[in-house]
Amino acid sequence: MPPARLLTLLPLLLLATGCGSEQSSLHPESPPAHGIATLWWIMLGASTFGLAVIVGILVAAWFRRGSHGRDRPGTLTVIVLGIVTPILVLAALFSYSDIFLIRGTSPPAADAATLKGAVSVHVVGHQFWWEVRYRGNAVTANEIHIPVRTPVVVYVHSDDVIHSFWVPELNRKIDLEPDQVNRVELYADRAGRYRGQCAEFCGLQHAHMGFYVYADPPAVFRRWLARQARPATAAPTALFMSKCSSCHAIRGTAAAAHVGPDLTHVGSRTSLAALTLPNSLVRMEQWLRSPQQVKPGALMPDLNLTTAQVRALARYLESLK
Amino acid sequence: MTIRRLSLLQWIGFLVGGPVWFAEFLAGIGTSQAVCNPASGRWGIPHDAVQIGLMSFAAVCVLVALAASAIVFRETYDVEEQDAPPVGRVHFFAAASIGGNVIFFMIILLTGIATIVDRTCHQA
Amino acid sequence: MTDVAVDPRARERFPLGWWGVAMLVATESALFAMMIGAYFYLRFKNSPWPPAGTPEPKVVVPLVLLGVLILTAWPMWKASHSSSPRRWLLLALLVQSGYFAMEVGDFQDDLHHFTPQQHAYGSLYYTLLGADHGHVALGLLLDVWILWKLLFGMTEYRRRALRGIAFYWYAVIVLTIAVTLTVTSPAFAR
Amino acid sequence: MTTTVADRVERLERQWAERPGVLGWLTTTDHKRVGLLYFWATLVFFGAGGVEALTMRTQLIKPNNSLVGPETFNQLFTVHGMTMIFWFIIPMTTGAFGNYLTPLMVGARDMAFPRMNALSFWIFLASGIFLYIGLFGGFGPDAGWFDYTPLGSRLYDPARNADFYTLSLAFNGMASTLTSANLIVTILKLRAPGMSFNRIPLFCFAMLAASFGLLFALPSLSVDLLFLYLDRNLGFHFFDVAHGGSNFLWQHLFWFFGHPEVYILIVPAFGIATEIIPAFTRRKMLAFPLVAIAELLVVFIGFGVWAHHMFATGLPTTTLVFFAGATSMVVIPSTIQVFAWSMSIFTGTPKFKTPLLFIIGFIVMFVAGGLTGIMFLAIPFDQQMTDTYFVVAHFHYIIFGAAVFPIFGGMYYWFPKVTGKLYFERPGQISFWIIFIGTNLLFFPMHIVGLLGMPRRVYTYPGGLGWTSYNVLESVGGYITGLGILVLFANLVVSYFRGPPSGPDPWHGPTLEWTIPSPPPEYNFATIPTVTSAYANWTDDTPPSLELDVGHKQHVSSLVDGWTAEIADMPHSSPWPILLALALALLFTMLVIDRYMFASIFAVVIALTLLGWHSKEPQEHA
Repeated sequence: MPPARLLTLLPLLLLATGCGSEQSSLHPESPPAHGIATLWWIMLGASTFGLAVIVGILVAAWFRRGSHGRDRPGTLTVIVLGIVTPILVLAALFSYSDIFLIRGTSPPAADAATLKGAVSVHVVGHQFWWEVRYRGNAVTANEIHIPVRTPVVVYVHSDDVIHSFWVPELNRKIDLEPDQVNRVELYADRAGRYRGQCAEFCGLQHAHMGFYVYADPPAVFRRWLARQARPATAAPTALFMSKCSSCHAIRGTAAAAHVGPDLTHVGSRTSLAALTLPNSLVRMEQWLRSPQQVKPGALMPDLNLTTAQVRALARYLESLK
Repeated sequence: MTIRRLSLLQWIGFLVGGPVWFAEFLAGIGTSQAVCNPASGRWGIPHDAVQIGLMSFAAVCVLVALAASAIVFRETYDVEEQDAPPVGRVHFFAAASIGGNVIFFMIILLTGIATIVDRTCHQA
Repeated sequence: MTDVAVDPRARERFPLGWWGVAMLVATESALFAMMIGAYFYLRFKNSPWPPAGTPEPKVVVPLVLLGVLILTAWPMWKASHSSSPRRWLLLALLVQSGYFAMEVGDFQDDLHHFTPQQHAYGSLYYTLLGADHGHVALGLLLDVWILWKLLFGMTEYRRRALRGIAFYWYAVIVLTIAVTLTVTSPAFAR
Repeated sequence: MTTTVADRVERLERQWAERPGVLGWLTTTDHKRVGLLYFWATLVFFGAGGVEALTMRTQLIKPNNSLVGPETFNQLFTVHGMTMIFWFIIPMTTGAFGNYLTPLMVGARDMAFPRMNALSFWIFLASGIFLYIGLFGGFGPDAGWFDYTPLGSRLYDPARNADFYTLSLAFNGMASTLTSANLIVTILKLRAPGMSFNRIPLFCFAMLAASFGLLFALPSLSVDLLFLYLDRNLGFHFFDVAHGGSNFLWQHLFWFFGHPEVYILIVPAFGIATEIIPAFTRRKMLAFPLVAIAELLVVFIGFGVWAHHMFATGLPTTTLVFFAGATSMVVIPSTIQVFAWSMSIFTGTPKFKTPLLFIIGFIVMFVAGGLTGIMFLAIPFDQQMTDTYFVVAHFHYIIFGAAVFPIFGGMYYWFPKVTGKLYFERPGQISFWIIFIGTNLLFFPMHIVGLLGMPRRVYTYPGGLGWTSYNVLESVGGYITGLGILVLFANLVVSYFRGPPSGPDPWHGPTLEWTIPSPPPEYNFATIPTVTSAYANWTDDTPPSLELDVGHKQHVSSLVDGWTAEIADMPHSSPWPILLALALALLFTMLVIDRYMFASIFAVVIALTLLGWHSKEPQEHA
């Protein structure tokens, strides 16, 4: 096993140790995500205090419920606590978050000059999976590899309905619109695997439209990218051509359709059907046997394959590393 | 001051602030959308200049309304909330309008400054 | 029967029916404001506007017709304030129906050149004009109805209805001004 | 001529008597009867929405659950949202509470347009039946209550689901528009003599605010629905990017309605709170003018925040800050009221009866939900948390905590007025505590799963992301809440049959409705009172009042200061409203199965119905 292969296993080892295995906005792993999390903790503190004040007033009212004393004055309290204080607090919050913090979370300017040399990824949303395209001709699905500690601009766009691209531990979410191409910056402090998921309701299988972002050491990333750019290692079987090629592409062969995910290196991926199943020979067979049972409403139809066909196809696809 | 004049001032204080804010609000959004959309972007509308104009005009109007309601409030300071109209009603609207105009002024200020300071048409 | 003196300090004396029409007018104005907003929002995104292959909107005829419609505000006002409203109402009705006939003719003529199914421009153009013509048609029906009622003499109820209908027509005129200026705007600013 | 009180009342009884039996209910125009019809109908829809909610909670109780498939689940959460907003809260607050109480509080004998009032109820009922026929026919709306295009367009929603969405909402919108127009004119023009603007009860200010909100927000939704209907069924291109349309257009138009809508949902609740608090603390509301303006401002500024639902769509910052700024300041009217309420309780002499308990629960829930709402003015935080369960938690704290708690409190508070019976206090307090604990257990963990990254509107979720235990808690909380609501209604039902008589004024309430017998007679007020305060029942002076005892007379006041402007004749019960609603229902049915020929026929039928409606003039009724 070449060392490169070992290095690609690094993320999985990290996964084993538990970090980066979640989708939590409270485990920020990038400057923008840190900024947002910090803001959250500040706002939580202030809110707790505010709630405590109100509850305090009400509890006090309960304790002094016996004492009579109609129409005691209180208007001044209403004006000070109800108008002056909140105006000051809210103006401060607005200025901090929407004038300063937002500069870190919004993407770099669109003009190419600022992007010269920067790594960029194009993500196209489909019901219910993610198409991932790199410069050159590397195309994959449902997993994005980025070099660690390097700003990466992700261009997102939708081919069908509105989706939303969201990796909480790395940055805020951004919608995939049919109307326009949006941008978001990905930056990972630490190498590892980060889970993302579609956040805008997009139809029957909105629940199973996840993806992984792998932050690899730059060298590993470059090797991965180079291998993904290569054409397929094995020519498609006749079975594949008859059953699958009307929707799926295998680069370097006659199968060139782009309805479903590009399968050129499907064997090298860690999940099937946008994180519905982990990728393995058994799972691949299960998926091919009855996609509509595994992921009801997915656009991949049941192909009614015989057990032999399933086994053959699965073995072929898994061989595409 | 005569009750007639007080009443007039009170209506100015009550009716000017809101519509002016909302007009400025829609005009501001319209401007930024016109500047940032592909077709209308070519019309060459100067974003920040327009926004500054809108903000300052609206701010002045709301301050006038605020002053009007403040004056009426002071003139009718000893009137009770539930007193008979017209003076009771005048006092009521004046007190209410002060609160409203302060809020409108703050919105105009915050949004105006932010939209001018931000990088024009930069995707959020 | 207890007769109640109307309080002299009550300066505002619009009947309830008038207020009902006012509510209708308010909500309908919001409706048209939204459509006009949608028109300019899509215009911001599309150029050329109207799209290539779609003829420029007519200008002269609609504006002249608009002027005619505005003039009908006068007979409507007279009808709602005179003791013998029928003559004025009939005059207004004739002019308004003329306007309506011309506009409908125009509408169908446009449909020969481009359809709402070709481009969002067409969708908006026809929806805006259709909605406006619909309101004119409703006004005509109201005219006919009150005219028919008035054949059986004048009552307090009918006098109020007349005021309401007149008010509705003023609103329709204002909405028509807004709509006409919107759909003819491409001719003024490209 | 002089008449004794006795035979004047006797004459009023005769003149205002409704038809007996079912026919009386079908043709009624009495605002109290219409209000009760609204009340019962909305409760049915509340039950339906609740069942949908509990089904979803049961599906989500464990990872990869398969109780219901995605198809059902999507219809469930869509119809749950539509039902609770359009067929429960809006009709319950404006339709039931507004209809029943507003005329009583301003000293009127009916709504300004009684027949229109009945019409709005029958339209509302028909639209609800229409929606649920769709759901049970397997065509329930399934693209979320804001039905984003292109997911809702013909290409991605080829069946009739989205058509049931557009048509049922447009149909329902008519009812809300009619009710709000009616409420506005009633409050502006039908006030008792002497009730100048500074003497209008705060509940009516809230109704005024909600009604104006509906009047100007609903058209935006109607336009949106019209556009979508034309796109889907006649091949128009409003939302078709390929032909110059835009999906942002749908979102802008929807949220221009959708956000004011949220404030429209809670403002009537504010109004209920401002009635219950004085009654149970024996003190007038603090800062009366500020609270009144705050109720109006919440809705007005609410028209300037709509795109804070679109912060993650990639619009330019220079546009978004306008909405963020308005979102920050729309909080102020709410903080004013929160402190006015709590300080009024603090500085008064509170009696912690069930209605006040619900109001206190409401204040706590509203502050909690409001504080998480404030967080969304921070655009980056919004972009992180929008479309997650954090948002679900936020708006359920607002909609259940802030809008529904006062509705429950109001049910207890006005129960004696409507039925003439007292409810049982102890079970009432128990029902409050069960519901309060249940809702917090149901909604609080949603904040946490949201922060842990769980998106909303997923029909299932994988284990191992730390979401499972919280979802279990939420489901349990859901069942507890359901139980509490059952206790509440059981209490009210038993009280209705077994409760001790309440007399006209058990709480010594502040407003006019407590000056008349319970339940109120058809004509509400034997003599029209002259008011000198917003707390008319607390002012012991007995000013001269107005005797209108011949025909259906109604005092009409001048707009601002409430002087007598005229005495109007009110129409009596009429069969036309229900017939017109029926014709409309048939029209919409034809539209949903696109039979345009029949649709136009029913349009003619509607015109004829309207002719019949106006064939008789009010004077002739008397």
